[in-house]
Amino acid sequence: MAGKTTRRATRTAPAVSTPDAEDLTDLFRRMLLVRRFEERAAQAYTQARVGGYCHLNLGEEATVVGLTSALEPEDYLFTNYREHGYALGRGIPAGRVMAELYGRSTGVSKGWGGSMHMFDVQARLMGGYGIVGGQVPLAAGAALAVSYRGGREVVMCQMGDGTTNIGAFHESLNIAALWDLPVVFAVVNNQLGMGTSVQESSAEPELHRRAAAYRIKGVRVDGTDVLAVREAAREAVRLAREEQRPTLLETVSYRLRGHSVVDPARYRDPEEVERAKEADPLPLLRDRLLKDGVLDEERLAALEDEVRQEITAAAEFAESSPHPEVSTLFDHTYATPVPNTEPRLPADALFTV
Amino acid sequence: MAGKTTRRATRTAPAVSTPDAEDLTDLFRRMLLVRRFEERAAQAYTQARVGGYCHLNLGEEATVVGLTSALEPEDYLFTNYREHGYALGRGIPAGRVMAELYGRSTGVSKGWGGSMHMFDVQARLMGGYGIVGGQVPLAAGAALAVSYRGGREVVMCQMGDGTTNIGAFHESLNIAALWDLPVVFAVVNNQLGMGTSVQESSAEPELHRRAAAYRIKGVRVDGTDVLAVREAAREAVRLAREEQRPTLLETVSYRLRGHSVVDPARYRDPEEVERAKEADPLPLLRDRLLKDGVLDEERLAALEDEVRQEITAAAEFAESSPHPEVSTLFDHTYATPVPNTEPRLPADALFTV
Amino acid sequence: MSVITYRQALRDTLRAEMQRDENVFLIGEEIGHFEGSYKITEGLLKEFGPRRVRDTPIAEEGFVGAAIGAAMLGLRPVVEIMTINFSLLALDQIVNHAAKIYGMFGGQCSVPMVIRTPGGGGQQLGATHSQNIELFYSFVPGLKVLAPSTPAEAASMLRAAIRDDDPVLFLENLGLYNTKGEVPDEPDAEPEVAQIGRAAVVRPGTDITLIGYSRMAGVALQVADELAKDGVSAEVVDLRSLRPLDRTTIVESVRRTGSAVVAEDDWLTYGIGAEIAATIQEGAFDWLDAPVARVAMAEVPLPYAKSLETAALPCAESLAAAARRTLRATGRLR
Amino acid sequence: MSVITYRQALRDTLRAEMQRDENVFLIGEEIGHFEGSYKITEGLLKEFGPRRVRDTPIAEEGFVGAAIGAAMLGLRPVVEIMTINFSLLALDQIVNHAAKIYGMFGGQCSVPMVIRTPGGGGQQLGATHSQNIELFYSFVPGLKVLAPSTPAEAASMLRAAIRDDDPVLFLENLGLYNTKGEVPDEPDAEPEVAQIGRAAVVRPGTDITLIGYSRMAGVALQVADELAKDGVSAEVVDLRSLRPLDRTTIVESVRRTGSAVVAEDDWLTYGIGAEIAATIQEGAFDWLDAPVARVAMAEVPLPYAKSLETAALPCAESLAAAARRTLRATGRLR
Ligand SMILES: Cc1ncc(C[n+]2csc(CCOP(=O)(O)OP(=O)(O)O)c2C)c(N)n1
Ligand SMILES: Cc1ncc(C[n+]2csc(CCOP(=O)(O)OP(=O)(O)O)c2C)c(N)n1
Ligand SMILES: [Mg+2]
Ligand SMILES: [Mg+2]
Repeated sequence: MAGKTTRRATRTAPAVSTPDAEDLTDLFRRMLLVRRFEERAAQAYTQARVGGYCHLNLGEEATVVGLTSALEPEDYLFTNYREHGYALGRGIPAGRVMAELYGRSTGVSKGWGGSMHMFDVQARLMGGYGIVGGQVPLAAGAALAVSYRGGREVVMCQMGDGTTNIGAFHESLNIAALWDLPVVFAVVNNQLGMGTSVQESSAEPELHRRAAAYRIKGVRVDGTDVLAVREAAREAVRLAREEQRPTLLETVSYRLRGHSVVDPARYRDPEEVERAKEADPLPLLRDRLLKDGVLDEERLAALEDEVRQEITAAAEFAESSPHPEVSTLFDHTYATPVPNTEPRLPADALFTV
Repeated sequence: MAGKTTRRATRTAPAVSTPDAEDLTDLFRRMLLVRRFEERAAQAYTQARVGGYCHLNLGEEATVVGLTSALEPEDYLFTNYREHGYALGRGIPAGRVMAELYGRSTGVSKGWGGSMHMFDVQARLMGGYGIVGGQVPLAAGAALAVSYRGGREVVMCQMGDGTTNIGAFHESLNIAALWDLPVVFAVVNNQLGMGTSVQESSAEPELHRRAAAYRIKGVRVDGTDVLAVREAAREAVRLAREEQRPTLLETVSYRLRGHSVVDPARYRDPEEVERAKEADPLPLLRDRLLKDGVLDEERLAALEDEVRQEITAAAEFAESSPHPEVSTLFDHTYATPVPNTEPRLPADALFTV
Repeated sequence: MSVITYRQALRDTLRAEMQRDENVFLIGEEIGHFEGSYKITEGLLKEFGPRRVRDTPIAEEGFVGAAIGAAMLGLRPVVEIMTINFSLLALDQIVNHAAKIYGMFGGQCSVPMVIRTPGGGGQQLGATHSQNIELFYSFVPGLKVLAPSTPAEAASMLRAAIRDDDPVLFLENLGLYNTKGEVPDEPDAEPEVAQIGRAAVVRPGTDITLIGYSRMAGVALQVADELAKDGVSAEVVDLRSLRPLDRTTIVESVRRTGSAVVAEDDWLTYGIGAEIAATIQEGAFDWLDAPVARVAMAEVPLPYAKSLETAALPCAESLAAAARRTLRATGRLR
Repeated sequence: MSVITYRQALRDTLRAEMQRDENVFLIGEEIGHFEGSYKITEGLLKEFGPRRVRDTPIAEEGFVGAAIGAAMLGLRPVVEIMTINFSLLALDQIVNHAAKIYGMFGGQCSVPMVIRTPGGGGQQLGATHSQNIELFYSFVPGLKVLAPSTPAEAASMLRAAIRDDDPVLFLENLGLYNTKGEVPDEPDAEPEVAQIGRAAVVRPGTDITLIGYSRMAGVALQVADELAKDGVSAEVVDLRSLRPLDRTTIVESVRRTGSAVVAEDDWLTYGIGAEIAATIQEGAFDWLDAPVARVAMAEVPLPYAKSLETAALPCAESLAAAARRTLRATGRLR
């Protein structure tokens, strides 16, 4: 894959076409898949099939689908721990995503990662990361590798609004802008960290304006409108691919539930919860498609049915998949085997006499 | 010192007066003191009286004097490791500053800190810090303490241009702006990190513009003009003291020598070195004061003489001061004594049988 | 005496210290409106207001550094870092600043602050959220590191930490928050002095010394009970203070019992137990009837899957197995 | 064989590896125009250009993280962190990301990178610039940690590190850069395999084992020479690889000699030597004639003043004193 050119040829962008019915239906279906997946994940968590922390994309479906649909298969995606939808958006079968939540060896990360750490080398999903901001320098570095090789791939780095206050954000955006790296920084502004609002945590709450500190383009878009998100993301991807310029793309939406499955979100004021419900991207798009005649009730019911079946099958696949064998515990500590890394379980003696 | 009010009464700023001859002479004398001190420090380093890393303020005298003269005695100052001039600017006797370089127990930090770590509790010089950016969160925190107590003090935080690219800068400015803290962030843009230029390290090389990311005021001023620096700093101090708003104040000047005493700075292009010489704040101010009749050659010679004597005395004081006793090695590990912190030298056994 | 949880003991102590001293304030992520990721600070924002209970942006380096700066001016911040894993982002501020300021400036300025943070694995939180890295703090002169294992210790040691003039890393444990125990209703008049730099023999015994701290001190007690059924009298030492380390108490115990097993939640190689074993072999060399053994986490990035996680973590069974092996080596068990 | 400095050995190896493999590139602060704070990379920007020798902003977390990201896509970055002290700012990226990515994602993606960084005190650099914190890396599964003590080791181990598919922390030492030694002109055909995870007996002996790494391995050799004058035959073990740790070589040596002293540049309590002592007491229990002793830095934030700094640092005299004390305890010296 190594190459010597540091600049790549420019290719003109495909003209942005007005979305046709098939396209719209597909977007809706994909959002629905995320919605039903997350609902099922929450249920599985309650039934103790899923452990650890579990963060859902509920309310962010338009953003998830809009962002991922702007990427080409060869592009790379880094995300935070709230990434089930992104895994689905990259085309990974729901069963493998669910199996990861169940901690099974058929999961995307073979059960080693769980909800927060999904990775798929084929889908170029380069990992969900649980340390806030941890993925941001990594994404810049992946873009550096693309640039080093003169490749045409783009790296997208998803993160939350709260993440824009951590040092790694600043360091990485500066580096990406300075080195002309093909990366899109997508800030999913769901208006909350865990319980802390953007206003309480960011001195410049219009997060896209922080682009000014790096002389890059900053854009804000309605994160509940899948078409708007896709269009803005496509332009950012184009800028990265063709002009090697990073963009700070902010999508604004609402979190429909607590920070994670176990958070009852008692700290939220009822008005805000009301606003969030009104901005739920799924009914918004559904009503629009019904009104515009893109969908009718029948087709909608069929879609619901399809998606439900897909999710049910995913959960069954997860449930029936094997737990990783204890004998594999030491399989993934090092990629290059060297002496003296002998496996040792807690009860084992240091020396076998 | 604790107090319960979180806001303080506003006091009107003293009217900015046009500087009179005495004022101008005093500023010049203080700049000269920094210049001669640094020259002597370099000499002492060459003679191996000073160890470690040693960074000088040569070329930055107008900035150093302009910034420190905008502070009241009760204000706090945090700096980086290039802080000899700031120690002098806070009114600490040159002898104690020099003694610190010599590592003597009469030094500002009792010989424990050296060139990079000058601290004086009376002068409210809150430390020079050797980790790039390390002082920035500390300064925000000191301002938080002032705000917590409803005090009227201001905290000034000096740093270099290269420091604006590190995470701590971002986190701290956001926090200071968000919490309305009385702090002035003074970026001494000498256009170089060690050998890396601002253009090569900051995607937005007009560093004051980074204020936009925090909705605070950003100002750029000529760092070779002591009056301009003082005025801009006074306004920033006023804003902090009276309106509890931080400012990002950028001063632009040149570094006359290498990054530290031992750096021959071979990487610098000769044109730039020429420009730096032309922007040397000392001859600039001297010529101006001579031209304006504030000084004449005689008074100038007298000033030179005075300052030279002060520096000579400082070096003699340092030279004749005692080295810290080895018996004091364990005196400053903990402020509150607790059991089992017994002192142990490298050759000592863990247990004395 | 009241029987309360470890969580409650922490919360009660925070509240009492805030009432006692106006300079004490809380700072950290989500400790106010959200009432703490693990609800330690529940109710405190309502009681003390946002000046005393300060929510921060996600900026560990920034807010820990700010707490240090505030402490330099004489306030007494109690910082919460949500879990010890995230403390890596603040490590420079803790190691290069909090721990150095007193010494580096010749003793002119102390840094009276506490950093509370939980460690602990076993909740399927995955590799980056299940680490036990108290070692990183315990190693650093200038810091004090406390690791209480019971509600009573949590209360008395947190009080001591807040009143101490040095930076204290106060290690809590996710697995302990819901555990219960007796806590005195009124703290002793001057208990602080005894709380830092001292280990405790929490169960006397004659045949072997089991040594633990935080969660593993409780596990050691459990194993001691179990061994008693086999007629073995195990002594249990709770380290309590990882820095300073009370070598005397450890070594005196082993001089009495002739053998020791260290139980720790962190990784074995270079872990906390290494120093304990090194100390014992030096201080009780002539008394040891068998080498000091260690029980610790398997040396892997901890996997999410329950099957793997369970296998990797130390527990009562693994400690009991190691203790039995040592007892057989000393001849106190067949 | 040529006699070259440790610095030159590093530079030659970097150059050779960059010539060999287009994927190898250098990244760090001031490594290009400034030619490196300690001039390891002198001339390399001129030779390879800015694509292969990349100067970075002052942003340890950012550029180390970027190197990790680049390595995930198959490049082989060699990062320079100017001194190990500054690595604290990148610790989250190294510990939570570089070390975890391979395991946490089920072995799908390796992180083939090297982080070169010098430790070392003794240059009056003060408390924050004189630390030896290799412990922080040596403790972490998923990382490999190498600490060469001679130019030959520097060359062969750096080569191995670059060719290895895991993240390697490569510890250099300010005090070693100017030291000279023989280095083979042509590296062996396949030397890498031998370079990671193996300690070496660098001087055979029968009366005592002196154990060191990096600078202290050289000091141990010096002390062994000195002890020879008293008729003592000291064996010297150079640890070379701190993770994985070669317990077998260490323990076998002590089984031969019956005693050991560990020499380390870091702090004693919880330092690298603790694990070595713990390992020896477990693996050579029945062979030990005296407890394992340790010689390390005094546990203080290292002061600037020469008088204090000198007193605080371990050196040949302190190691010799400890060795003599141990030899007297074993009866091999009066
Ligand atoms: C460095 C770090 N600090 C704190 C946390 C705990 N934490 C997990 S998620 C979260 C909030 C993140 O908010 P945001 O970036 O807006 O993302 P969202 O969860 O809203 O998608 C926090 C504080 C963490 N995981 N990492
Ligand atoms: C975190 C950290 N990284 C690197 C260094 C090494 N270093 C010391 S000074 C310096 C350049 C700083 O440049 P700038 O902020 O512009 O300050 P100046 O020296 O020009 O005053 C560097 C990289 C350090 N001390 N700390
Ligand atoms: Mg959010
Ligand atoms: Mg500069």
